[in-house]
Amino acid sequence: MALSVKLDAFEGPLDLLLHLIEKNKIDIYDIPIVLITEQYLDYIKQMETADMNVASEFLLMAATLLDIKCKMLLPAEVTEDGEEIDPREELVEQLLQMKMYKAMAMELKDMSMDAARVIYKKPTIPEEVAKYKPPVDYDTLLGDVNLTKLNMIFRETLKRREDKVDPIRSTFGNIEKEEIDLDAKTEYIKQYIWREKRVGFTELLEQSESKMEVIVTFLVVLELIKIGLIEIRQEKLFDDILIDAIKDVSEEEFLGAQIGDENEQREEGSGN
Amino acid sequence: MSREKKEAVIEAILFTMGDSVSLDKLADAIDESEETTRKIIEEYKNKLDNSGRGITVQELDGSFQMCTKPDMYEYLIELTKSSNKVVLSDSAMETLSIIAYKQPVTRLDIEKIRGVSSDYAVNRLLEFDLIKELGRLDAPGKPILFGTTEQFLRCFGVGSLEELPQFSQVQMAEFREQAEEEASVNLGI
Amino acid sequence: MSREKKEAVIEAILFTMGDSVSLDKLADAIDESEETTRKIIEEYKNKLDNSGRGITVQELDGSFQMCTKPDMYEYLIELTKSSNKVVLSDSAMETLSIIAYKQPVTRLDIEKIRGVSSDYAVNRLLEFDLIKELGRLDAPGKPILFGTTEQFLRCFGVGSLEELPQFSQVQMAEFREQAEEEASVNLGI
Repeated sequence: MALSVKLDAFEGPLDLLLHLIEKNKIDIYDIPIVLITEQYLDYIKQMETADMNVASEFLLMAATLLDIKCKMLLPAEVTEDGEEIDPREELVEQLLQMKMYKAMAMELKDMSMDAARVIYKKPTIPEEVAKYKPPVDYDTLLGDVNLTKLNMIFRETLKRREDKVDPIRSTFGNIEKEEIDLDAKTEYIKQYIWREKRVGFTELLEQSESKMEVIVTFLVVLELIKIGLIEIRQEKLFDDILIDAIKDVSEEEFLGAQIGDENEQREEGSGN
Repeated sequence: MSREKKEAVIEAILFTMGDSVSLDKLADAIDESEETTRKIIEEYKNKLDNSGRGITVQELDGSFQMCTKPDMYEYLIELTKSSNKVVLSDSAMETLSIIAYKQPVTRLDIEKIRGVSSDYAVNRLLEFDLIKELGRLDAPGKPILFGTTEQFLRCFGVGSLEELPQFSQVQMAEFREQAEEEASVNLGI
Repeated sequence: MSREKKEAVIEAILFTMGDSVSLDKLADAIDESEETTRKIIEEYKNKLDNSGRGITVQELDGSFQMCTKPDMYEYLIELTKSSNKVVLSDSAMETLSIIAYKQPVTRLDIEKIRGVSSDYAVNRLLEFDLIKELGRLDAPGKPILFGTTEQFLRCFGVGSLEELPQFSQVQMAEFREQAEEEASVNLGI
């Protein structure tokens, strides 16, 4: 069966599966697993993607389908209550959920179109009001803290500091922690890859002087894949992994990109 | 303060602030209980809605915000050029609907349903202030829990999450029926 | 468009813009002559003025702007007040206790005791006039020295700093012992 739709059109393996089911006009509850598996595998064969992340997701689904296919050939498993277990059950549940949220997404989209017809206004607070600073209400400000309590707070604060001084370990000599600056390392690796365009992973690792540095290098490479600056390939098993800078990323974007932004934001959010 | 004056104060505050104002603040301003304040607001909103006015009041999760009526849109759009239209990709919209209906959810929950990594969509939604972090789940890795924001309610024109269309068992059954009817080709397996 | 609708459109426009809108723009929007538009606006303004509403329309040199009525001022202020009902955070309170007992102190002194940066807390305390700058320490960087204010004494009902409850060397020694015991238990020694 020829399938001409491009893979890019699919968000992921479930999406593709739903498409096949809808295309064949099949009841989700009664998926002809053999046919669908064949079509699905056909699809994957056409995949011309070098992106291992994407490919692995589709392959995992293929494996699931084949697993179900096998189970259906064997005598049905039975639950404690003696009911037959349909091996498709879990997949059906997942597909239904996906279908349901797709439907909800359409509904939300409609709603957002209607809601966009309502217009709000920016605050127009009169200057006198905006500038007005009410007198501080010290009763509320200090709550129930009185002198005795203030003294207690002070003592507790001091005690906490004492607690932090570990009487045993504080007598040890200093142990220097090896510091590897993640940002500096990222900067270096980015520059290096940009300059060389293609770099072998081993080549990158050879520049590391400690185990920690190897780990950091590895993490940086993972992050760069995640934010879409590089892609990796391996010709065959045990070959060196080749790192390529993604072609359509500009120099500015490439060198300016930050990794780990998300984490920083999170930290800022939780501080006061 | 007369009842009329109270209504006037609420009107003035909602107009000035532009943004949503919580019920308790409004109640404080007119020195009334939240219950009475809510009644006054509802009455005021009714008046606006039933008398051919151009503005109305929208409830957003216990807060209130003044806005134009939807049928004013065509007259306004040219003048204001302001639009709160959300243009989201299908995958972001799917992710949003999962978060809206299943909140609080983790990234993993979303991924399990969609079958693909949804980091990009989640980040976009955070950027648009449609979702926010609600805290962390008490599980290994302490994953972040996400939920929808007030901006979400505004963008979809609902006053609270309860007003979202519900996905009923009936609908699920309909889905099934439809699918069965559609199954015109017997694939014989 | 009905007369009522025209008024509604003008209301919606003035509301959305917040700023002043020129007569010709308003006339354009409702597709009327400037003369008629002015009449509609005046009628609308009369309605607002004579019915105990919180907002009105003001003419500004041939433009019109929606605004709150002057007698709403005090209630708007009230709203800013209610948003200022703040309580000092625990960390600000800790910082205050350190400053009270160890003054004059620098930011660095406070940080050393608390083990965390205390800039935010210090700034809050300054803002509330509970602490003040006493001068600068004669040390590299000339760090500012902080101490408590008269307002601080007023708040805690004492006439001078000598009246603050003191604690003895004995107590300090006890703390140290406790800490040592706890630490050795933790290490299993």
